[in-house]
Amino acid sequence: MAKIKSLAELQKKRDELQAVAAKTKNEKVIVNVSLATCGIASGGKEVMEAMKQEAAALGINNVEFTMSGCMTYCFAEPTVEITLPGKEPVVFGYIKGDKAKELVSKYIKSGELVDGVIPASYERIVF
Amino acid sequence: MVDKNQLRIATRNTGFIDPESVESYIAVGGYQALGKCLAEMKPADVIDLMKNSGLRGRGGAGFPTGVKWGFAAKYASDTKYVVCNADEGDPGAFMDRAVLEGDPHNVLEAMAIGGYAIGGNKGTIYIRAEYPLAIARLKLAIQQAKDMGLLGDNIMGTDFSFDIELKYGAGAFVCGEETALIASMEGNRGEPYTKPPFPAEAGYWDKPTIVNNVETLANIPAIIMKGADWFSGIGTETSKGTKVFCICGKINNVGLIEVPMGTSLKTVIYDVGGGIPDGKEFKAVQTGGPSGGALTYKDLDAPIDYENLVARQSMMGSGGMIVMDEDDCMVAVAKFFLDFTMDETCGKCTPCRIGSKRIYEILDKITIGQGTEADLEKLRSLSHNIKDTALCGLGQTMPNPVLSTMRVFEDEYRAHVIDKKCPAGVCADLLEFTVVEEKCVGCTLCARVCPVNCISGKPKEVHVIDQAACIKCGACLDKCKFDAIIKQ
Amino acid sequence: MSMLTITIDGQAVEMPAGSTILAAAKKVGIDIPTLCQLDMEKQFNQQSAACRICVVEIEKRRNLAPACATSIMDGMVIKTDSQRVIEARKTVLHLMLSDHPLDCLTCEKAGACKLQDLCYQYGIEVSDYPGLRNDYPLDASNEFYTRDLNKCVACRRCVQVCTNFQSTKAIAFGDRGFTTHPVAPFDKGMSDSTCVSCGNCVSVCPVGALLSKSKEKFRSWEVSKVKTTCSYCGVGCQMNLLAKENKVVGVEPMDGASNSSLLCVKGKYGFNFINHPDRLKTPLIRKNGELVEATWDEAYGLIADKVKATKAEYGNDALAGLTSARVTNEENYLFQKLVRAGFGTNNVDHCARL
Amino acid sequence: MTNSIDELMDSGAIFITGSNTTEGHPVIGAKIRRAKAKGTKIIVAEPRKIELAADADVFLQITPGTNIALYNGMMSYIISEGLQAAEYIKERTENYDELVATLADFTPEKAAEICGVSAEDIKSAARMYAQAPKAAIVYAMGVTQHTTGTEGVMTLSNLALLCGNIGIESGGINPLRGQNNVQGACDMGGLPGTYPAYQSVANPEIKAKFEKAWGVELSDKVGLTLTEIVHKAGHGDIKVLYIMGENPMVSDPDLHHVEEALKNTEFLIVQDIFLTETAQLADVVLPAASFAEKDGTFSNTERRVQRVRKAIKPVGNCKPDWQILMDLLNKLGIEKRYASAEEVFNEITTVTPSYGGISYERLEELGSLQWPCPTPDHAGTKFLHSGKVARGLGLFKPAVYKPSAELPDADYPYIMTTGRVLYHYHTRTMTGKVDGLNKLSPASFVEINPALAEKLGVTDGEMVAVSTRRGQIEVAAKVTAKLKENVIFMPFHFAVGAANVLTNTALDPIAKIPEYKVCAASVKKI
Repeated sequence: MAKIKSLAELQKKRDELQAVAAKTKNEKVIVNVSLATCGIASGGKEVMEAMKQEAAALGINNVEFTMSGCMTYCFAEPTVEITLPGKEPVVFGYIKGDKAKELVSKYIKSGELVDGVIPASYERIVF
Repeated sequence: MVDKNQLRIATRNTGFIDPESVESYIAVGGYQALGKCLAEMKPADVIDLMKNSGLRGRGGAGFPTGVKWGFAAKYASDTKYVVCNADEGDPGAFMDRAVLEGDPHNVLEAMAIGGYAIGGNKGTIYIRAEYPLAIARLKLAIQQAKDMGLLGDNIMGTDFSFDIELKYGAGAFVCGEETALIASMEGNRGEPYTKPPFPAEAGYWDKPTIVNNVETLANIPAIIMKGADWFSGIGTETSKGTKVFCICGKINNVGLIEVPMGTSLKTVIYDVGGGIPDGKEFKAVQTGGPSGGALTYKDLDAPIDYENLVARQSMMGSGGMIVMDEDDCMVAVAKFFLDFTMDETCGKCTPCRIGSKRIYEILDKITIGQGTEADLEKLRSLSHNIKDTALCGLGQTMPNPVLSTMRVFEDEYRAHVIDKKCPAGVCADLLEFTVVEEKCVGCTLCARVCPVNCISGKPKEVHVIDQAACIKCGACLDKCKFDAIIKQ
Repeated sequence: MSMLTITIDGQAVEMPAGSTILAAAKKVGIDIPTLCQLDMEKQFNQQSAACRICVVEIEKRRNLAPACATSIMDGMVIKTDSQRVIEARKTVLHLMLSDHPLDCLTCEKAGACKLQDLCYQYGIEVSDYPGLRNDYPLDASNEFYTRDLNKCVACRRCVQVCTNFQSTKAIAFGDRGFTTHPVAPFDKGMSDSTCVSCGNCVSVCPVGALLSKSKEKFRSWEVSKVKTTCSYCGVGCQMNLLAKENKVVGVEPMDGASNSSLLCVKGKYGFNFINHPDRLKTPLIRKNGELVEATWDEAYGLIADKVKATKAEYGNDALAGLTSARVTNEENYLFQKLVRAGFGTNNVDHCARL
Repeated sequence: MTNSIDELMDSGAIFITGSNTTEGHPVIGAKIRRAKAKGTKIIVAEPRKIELAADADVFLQITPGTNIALYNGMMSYIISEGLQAAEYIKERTENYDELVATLADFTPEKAAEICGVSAEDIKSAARMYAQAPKAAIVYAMGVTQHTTGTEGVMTLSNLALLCGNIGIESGGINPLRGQNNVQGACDMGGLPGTYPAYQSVANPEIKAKFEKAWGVELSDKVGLTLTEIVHKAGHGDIKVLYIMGENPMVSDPDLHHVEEALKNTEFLIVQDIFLTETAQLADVVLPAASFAEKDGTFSNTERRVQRVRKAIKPVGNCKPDWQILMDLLNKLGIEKRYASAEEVFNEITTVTPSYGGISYERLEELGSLQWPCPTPDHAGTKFLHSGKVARGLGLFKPAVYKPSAELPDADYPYIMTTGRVLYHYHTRTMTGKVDGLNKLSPASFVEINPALAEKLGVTDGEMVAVSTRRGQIEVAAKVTAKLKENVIFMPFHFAVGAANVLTNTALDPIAKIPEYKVCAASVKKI
């Protein structure tokens, strides 16, 4: 990995990465699974696997799976955030059993909301 | 549309970025703050900015971070240390883990900023070994940052070098106390020593050392980027910024929240936390961990900040919040917390080592119906003297659960010692299960489930519980379909 | 060094920066009780401040402060005898006593026990906070001392002296919570540790938890104490000999310039030779190949005659003397004087080289 | 000691050589370990892996008798690296050129080969010693009990001078005296060539001074040393021998020879507190009081004069040594009565310049005084040679390494060395009477390396025969990795299985000290 030699280089790198992310966001469905200790313990990994399989089975191939840390909704683990191209991200909680597949077959495939949407009650600092 | 009660600064990235990817962090502005410090600010400027921001330690004591850094910067030394206190030990608190697992680079960046500010180039994260995933992600993050020249020698092409290593704690609660933590890092028994000298003067290996909690650090890059005025514009007069809490217990939305300082308890419990399950009444919330205190319905409108909590015999602590409802007995709750601190005291000073045991014993006596009114006085006096004489923060705060519950729920204590009753129906030895004659239809179900066969009565006739034989298991009460058995 | 002025119980005291409250109080004759404080040397003076008996009240400070470990600050106003302080100290004593046997009648330490003295001072007869007491087996595995942890008040002086001063590190604190107590490695007996039996822990124990095994029974008030210099190696450790009825029954270290209140196993426990039955008690003269008891005059007469005769017959250099690296300067001086002036030769030496 | 014990705590580095400090001088050992805890670098050069080796930053496990090679190797490296204290050497020393010349081709590599350690370790020890701002050397009999003992001490002195460590606080060369009052015995003139305070018997002025003080005529002929006395006694040339508080029957080399000599002495007077092995051979035995039964002073290893005070009355009919000696002086016509030990001390101070300012009164007040203390207003001397050394300029006296007098050969293939154990003192006249000490260290033993033990078919605790050209003893084997394979060790305390039956009588030509630390031995399974 090339070393970053100055603040300017770091800013350039950030801009490049943001550009890639913006492009992805417009083109792909981004599925972000909460995989901190709590998420993993409540089955987050299985959820991700199930969604991958379901997407493959349904022939949906514009889905990018990512992981993140704690989404802070302990009461609703496992939690998954789905961002449809060009849309605001939506967080789904209580993803147990067939719910994972349902997210793919309903929300990702046709934008049809399923139960367990967790409204965002926060403002997030970005810079 | 839900009100945006929460403001996420320390937890701004957890749940949003991939903690195992440095690019993911850079994409959200990661390491920009460090770069800005190195390129545009002198160490003294960084310290001034921190002082002006009003950021105070999130580990619990609330010492101003910039002031602490200023002390460490003042002492000349060839080596200085930045220690990240990741020894999260409060039961029911996991905000540090969430940050470390979800946004490890944030903490690394903040430590490097601290190192730059105080003139140190060694960082250590003291993390409990029970956090394997956090450890793995931190290790990965350190390696990635080094590979990219964001940690290690000559960071971003400057003269500044900063290295971070991990040290593992074995899960001793007292090791969250900074002097005990340092003792443990040096390979000694984890127990506190008397300050001064403060670690900022003589800490890790007797070198100037700043010890900052994970959440404190997690705020720092944002403060650098957005400025002191922005940060000090959030919160109350004395407590700036936000605070992360872990709400658990009798609450609907168990989880991690981050709210501006000054948010009322009511907002936290009812709006963010979603209220109490099963329509029960809110009774109290324990803040500040096992050595904090209980806030009650009387405190619901109080804005949460450092001073307000202390004024109510509790404390900020690291941010655990355990919510209790009408079914919780406050004496039993106090006993529960004392049971914890009694086991976790390092045993160094007399008041904490023996005093915690004695408080626990008195509480135990009360919960089994053997307490006297004199015991209440003893509890109070012993608690005050322990607070006054104990060596470290653990001992000085250990009686808080007793004092704060006695403050508001003295009636409940008195009911235990005078009436020998537990109003919340928790203390088994004080309970009596009785049959309400008017309601009993003589179905015999209760008699059949009683494990000790202490319920007698013929079918279709009123049943009677033999109090002497009853073991208060509650099986009869659960089984009765006619609400004919009550406990009191 | 800069001088700071503080007020203790209304008295102004000037002390150098870095002094403790305890030292400042001592300077003006105010007695603050201590128990765990180990004042062995200026260096390494990090007090454990564990017992909390020396707490005092400082104006504008939230809680009480240990006088032994709190440095003075200019303008500090301190109270050492307020109701708040007395109550706190009493509470500490009540707590200590609640985990301590009340067997002062038979305890060897009686009369020299800090806990006993403090309870007497504060009028504490029984603990206000009775409860479960720790129950440890007696460890008598060391040749020279016993360890009864039931009497331990966890003051840490033993661990401090072993770790920081004696540097043997045979003991440390183990466990947490109420059962925190000094342990040898893996909490086995002292004989399974790296203990070198120097007894320095025994010397600093304020209570009866560490006691020398003694052949003679004695009460602390029955013995006379005489300060002297150890008769073993060349370090010159200062010690008190404890004597009862013309018998040396014990040794305690004193703060000498070379030993700083430390002793080794020989100095602390190697004193039984003094009153050993095999001691020579009367002069002996060889008669018919056997050594038989004689009077001093007989012995002196024989020696004087023999010396004079030898000098006359063989010359002075046929006499020689070996003096001793064990005896005093005065005696060495007289010995060489005897050989040089009395025998008339310089044939005098000793085993400095051996 | 040129310096004081407590100064060690502020040394940048302490070089310990020929001293098993934690066992021989436990309290000093403890202080060295404390210094280590405070950051002092520790260098240990010893044939055995002693306790302090675990604290050492560099441990050099040298072959017994090769210490001079080690010091020279260190010095040659220091000079080659330019680490010497050039300014100090220029201003405060002389004969430096000879040192440089002597060490010219003596590289650390050569030293390493002789000493059986790595050249790298010698270099890092040298660096550590030279680069410390203040470095102390601590040594004991491991340096002096060699045929090259005097040269060993001088070589250490060279090393200290080379790095500017003499005449400074926390530096110096510091011999640890083995017995409580060796220092005092020497100070008080218990030596064949000197009166108290090392005033020469051959100096007419000094002689006159003492003749005046004592009122008798004195000899100006330097007397015999201990080993010479024993030797002459063996030939029947010493007719009367007075031994006070010593037990040469255990402590001296080649004990068979000692026994013969004492038996050959016509009239043997022994004064002691017990009927020692030596006393049993006496014609007259005088019972002395122990230290607990008398007043007086001891002078410790750092020249510190301290009081001895009477705690109990003399047991039985015994008397303090000073009273016995006074009585005998009187009997021999030297009429001077002393009412107390203090009166003797007062006489001492009149003829002993370095003790001139010391009095019981001052000792009572101050606890102790370190000589030189010439006048009553003198505060005593913490470290010697401050500003400049006593003789003016520090003299380099280079010596080259010479092998020990007796080296291993086919018949006696191992190097035997001797020393002390913690639980006993000298010949056990005192410690042998203490039950606990005897339990902890009940009997003599010989330490052998596990590899050697295997070769000999010996297990731990088994009896073996150890022999040298002088004799043979049977002792229990203690198998330990403390030693190298070709080296064996025995404590010298025990009368049964006495190490000194085996040791070599070869002497250092100057100090007449026997070579206890090296002889050739064989070990056989019994």
